[in-house]
Amino acid sequence: MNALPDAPVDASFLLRWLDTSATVLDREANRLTLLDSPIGDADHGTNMRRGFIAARTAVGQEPPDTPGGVLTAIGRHLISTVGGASGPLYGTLLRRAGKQLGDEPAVGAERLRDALRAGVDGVAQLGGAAAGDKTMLDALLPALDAMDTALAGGGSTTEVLDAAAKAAAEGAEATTPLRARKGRASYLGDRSIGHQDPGATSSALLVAALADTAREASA
Amino acid sequence: MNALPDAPVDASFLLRWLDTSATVLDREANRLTLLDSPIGDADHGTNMRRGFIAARTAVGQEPPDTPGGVLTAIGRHLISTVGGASGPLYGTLLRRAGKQLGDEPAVGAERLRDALRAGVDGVAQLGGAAAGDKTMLDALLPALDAMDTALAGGGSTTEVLDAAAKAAAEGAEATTPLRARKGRASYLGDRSIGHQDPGATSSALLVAALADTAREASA
Amino acid sequence: MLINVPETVVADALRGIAIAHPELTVDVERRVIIRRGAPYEGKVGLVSGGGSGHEPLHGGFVGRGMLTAACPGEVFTSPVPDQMVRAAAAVDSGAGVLFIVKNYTGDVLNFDMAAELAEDEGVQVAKVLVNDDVAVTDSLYTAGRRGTGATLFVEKLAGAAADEGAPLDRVASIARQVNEASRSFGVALSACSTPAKGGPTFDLPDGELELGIGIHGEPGRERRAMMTSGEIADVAVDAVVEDLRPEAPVLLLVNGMGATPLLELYGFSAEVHRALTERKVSVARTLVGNYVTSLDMAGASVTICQADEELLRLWDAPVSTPALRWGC
Amino acid sequence: MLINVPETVVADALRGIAIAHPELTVDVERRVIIRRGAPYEGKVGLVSGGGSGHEPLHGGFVGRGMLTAACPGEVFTSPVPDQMVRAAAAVDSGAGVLFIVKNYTGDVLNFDMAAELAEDEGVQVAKVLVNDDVAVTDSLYTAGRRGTGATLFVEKLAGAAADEGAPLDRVASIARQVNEASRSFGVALSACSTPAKGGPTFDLPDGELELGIGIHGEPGRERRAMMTSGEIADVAVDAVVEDLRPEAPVLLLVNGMGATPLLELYGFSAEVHRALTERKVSVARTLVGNYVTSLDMAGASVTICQADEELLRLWDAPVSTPALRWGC
Ligand SMILES: Nc1ncnc2c1ncn2[C@@H]1O[C@H](COP(=O)(O)OP(=O)(O)O)[C@@H](O)[C@H]1O
Ligand SMILES: Nc1ncnc2c1ncn2[C@@H]1O[C@H](COP(=O)(O)OP(=O)(O)O)[C@@H](O)[C@H]1O
Ligand SMILES: [Mg+2]
Ligand SMILES: [Mg+2]
Ligand SMILES: [Mg+2]
Ligand SMILES: [Mg+2]
Repeated sequence: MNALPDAPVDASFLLRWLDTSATVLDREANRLTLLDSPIGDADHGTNMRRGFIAARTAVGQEPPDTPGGVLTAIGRHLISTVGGASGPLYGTLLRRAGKQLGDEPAVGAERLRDALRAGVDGVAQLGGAAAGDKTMLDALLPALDAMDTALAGGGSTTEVLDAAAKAAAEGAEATTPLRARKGRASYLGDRSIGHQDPGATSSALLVAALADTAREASA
Repeated sequence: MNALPDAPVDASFLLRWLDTSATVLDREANRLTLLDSPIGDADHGTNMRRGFIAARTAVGQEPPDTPGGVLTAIGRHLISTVGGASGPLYGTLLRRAGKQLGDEPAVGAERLRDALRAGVDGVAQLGGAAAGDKTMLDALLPALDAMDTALAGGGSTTEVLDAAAKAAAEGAEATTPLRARKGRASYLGDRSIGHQDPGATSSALLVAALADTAREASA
Repeated sequence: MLINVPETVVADALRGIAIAHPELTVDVERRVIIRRGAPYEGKVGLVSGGGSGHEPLHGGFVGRGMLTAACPGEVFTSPVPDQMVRAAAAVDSGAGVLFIVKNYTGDVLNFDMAAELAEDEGVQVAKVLVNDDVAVTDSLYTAGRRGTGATLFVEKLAGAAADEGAPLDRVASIARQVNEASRSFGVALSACSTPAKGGPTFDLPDGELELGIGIHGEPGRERRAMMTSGEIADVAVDAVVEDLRPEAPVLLLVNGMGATPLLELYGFSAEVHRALTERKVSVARTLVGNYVTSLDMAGASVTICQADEELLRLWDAPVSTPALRWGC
Repeated sequence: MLINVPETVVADALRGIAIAHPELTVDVERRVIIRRGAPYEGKVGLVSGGGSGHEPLHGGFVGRGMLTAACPGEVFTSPVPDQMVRAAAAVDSGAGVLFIVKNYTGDVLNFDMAAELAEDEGVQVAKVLVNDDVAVTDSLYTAGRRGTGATLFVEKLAGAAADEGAPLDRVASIARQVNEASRSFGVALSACSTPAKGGPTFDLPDGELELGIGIHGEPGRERRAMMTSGEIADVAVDAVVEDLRPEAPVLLLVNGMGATPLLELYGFSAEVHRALTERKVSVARTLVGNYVTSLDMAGASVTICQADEELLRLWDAPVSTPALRWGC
């Protein structure tokens, strides 16, 4: 456990997260599209890049002043620009999370976890997928569980999000041996086995961006 | 100069030539099509095979009893079955040659040469090509010249046709460095240089089949 | 690829469609293609859409007797709800709007969101899900059967009903009937190349083919050594006939995936016809062409739709769109 | 390839065309596609043909307001005279027959022979040679310019004149006027594969293209590194405009070679339109699609035809064929 002060999750924090996410997705777009190629339709990277770059521009122009407002705005823009399965799913995740935060000006790791949990529940509800179906949930659910554990252990925001990032990355990797049961990859049946899920991979990148934002804030 | 007796060129001779030609073209069809690929439209082999196999069947059913009749009939069937540039050209060659022979029951090498000369003139007239234009004429014209020389030297039919076959083969090979000025290959301009002309190659095969027929007849 | 940059492929195409088809209103910015003159008084509006790369589906089917509007997404990416909301508002005459949605997670989610938003704006919306692809078997463990070739049948037949002035519930029930009476099966002889990826979406060596493909460049359920046109027709016809077991004459669509020459497609359609006849299925109408494509994929799909008298009448009804036109 | 064996490709396709198009009479044995009901009393018959592999050209253009008959040869091989003689006899009402011949040695020779034979049988025959391809430059040292995209313009406009009852010399002179007013330029992004060869007719590495191609899978005059759609449009438009120097609005055909997705082709057509406008050429009508193809070749061609009032009227006149239909 390090001794750095805990960075508050406020509007500025999430705007920096958006900026980092857009940059990371821009850089990783080709890899995500390549992952979406053998078991999908080769567009996940371009979808995510398009959406996050558009959201960064739009949200940056009139930035909301609460963390809930920022997440809701990003979610709305993702829905309007991503398309595909991931657009409504990520859009719903962030909108639900944002709504859950209400208009509080700043929150700690616990409230953030609760909001993300609500968002991820929204994804499960909308898409009908469960853990092990080889979707983004297989990165997101482990991330939430890791946050629970880290919070129970009294970790700082940075530590909690680091744990989440690690679990999300592991969860994404662990999709490789799975047989897809939702989304396009499911059409392939057993042939979906042996490929990492692109949506789980982008989820891991987004959670990692959260951890990076926290680390930089507390540095 | 060998001492074999001179085989007369009669209907049976030319029917055997047709049979040999159809067999050779069937075997060499792929090579001719491959030659027609870089500088043409990849069909010369299938065109020639289709035409000569059809002609063999059709002419074989009601074989004419004069060499002129056989050539005219083959020519007519080629026109009706080959298509492309080579159909009318080869068809005209054989029809003109056949007409030139009239209804003589059998001829020698000199009359055969005259008939072929008339046929090749027909090709030049119909297609408007000249020596050096990278067409079948570049095999046919040297073959005629070689017949002239061999006849002047008093050669037998076999010897005359062997000389023709040799000259046609050399003529076909000599088309490689030429720039095409007629037919499809001409569209390529300088890019036609470096490829052997498919029509000259099939002409060389047909002349070689004449020589083979003569050699077998006199064996 | 004959493109400028991947990012502008859809917008560039929309500019081209606008020039070539003055009978359509093309909103390049908002990505909606609308039949000129819409809304049509008293008539139900038909809105469809989906990822781009399947042309002429859907934009090429906008016009009299078929769609009133189409919403093209990015290549192989469902459109966003804003497009369908805009299209619904533009074509609703008060008689309501039918959303024709191919069954893909992305399309379903985005059209669902759009329907909610459009209804909030006072448009009555009905939805039909097209899921005709028999290659997707265990639908319990998948996202369910995909919408492929039958989309053309649904758009044509529901469009004819709407053109006749049928009310929304009737147009929707015809659309559902057509979907339920339709089955498809597709085969790829090559993968397709998306602008984003810049190369083939999967590796398919020469001399092999994929059976049971969708229309998004995804590989099929099974890879086999190359078969003849007749053998492929037998496999495809078996798949659709065993699943549908038609008891009436069928509408037949022999559809090219994009790069299959018409010469080959017509030859294949003769084999499909033979295979159907051998299985005692009679064919009432035959349509052959590249209609529901997958960019430059080589291959074909077979769709049949069991047709009663009314569906046959609706099939023969006038249609006037860029890609399908007869009777007027 | 989606075929049975190379030898039956054309016959298989003709069987498929017969099934899909009951409005055509297809003689599979003799390889002639005839508009049902021909000969049409008092009307000039239009007969075209050429190698197969360019579908829908020519069979897809048989019908009201366009061709009366088409003669498909083997793949990329001119038809034989017997086919055109048969077609001429079938469509001649006594008003005579126009042969529309693309300028290739094989087509010219076979149609010439057919014309002689048909005339022997009492049919009055006129011929028009289509040679619109500006990529063939020094025509003194070649077989002359090739017939490509302008064939569609000639068949449509002469067909409309024949449909109106114009006499043979008039139909022929319109056909010649259209050819003289037309120019084309084509580009390949991939070679095509013929059934006979079983593979690509030439090697074109990814990232390179061929400029100035014909429609028989032959390579072009020049190979270049890949260019954008806009750059290709500039090259093609320069080539046709500099050669024609049109002084009136043009008909524009943006034609796909077979495997170019419509999505890309529409985007390319927007660039062609831009390039023409920049060069002060105004476009009266635009047609975009895969019409004069080269099997599964990826690429496109641009054809313009300078149109006076009469040609515009003939262009807009009703046409009803499998591949081109409007106004009826
Ligand atoms: N029903 C679902 N629930 C949760 N996630 C899903 C579902 N369907 C798909 N996904 C996720 O979406 C990703 C694909 O997104 P993307 O490629 O952008 O959309 P599309 O599949 O429409 O092309 C998958 O890798 C998967 O993680
Ligand atoms: N004008 C011509 N005169 C003589 N021979 C010609 C002429 N044009 C083409 N040829 C010959 O025809 C051959 C091509 O025949 P083929 O491939 O069967 O016909 P096509 O060119 O119509 O496909 C060429 O290789 C050439 O030898
Ligand atoms: Mg995808
Ligand atoms: Mg050839
Ligand atoms: Mg997608
Ligand atoms: Mg040829």
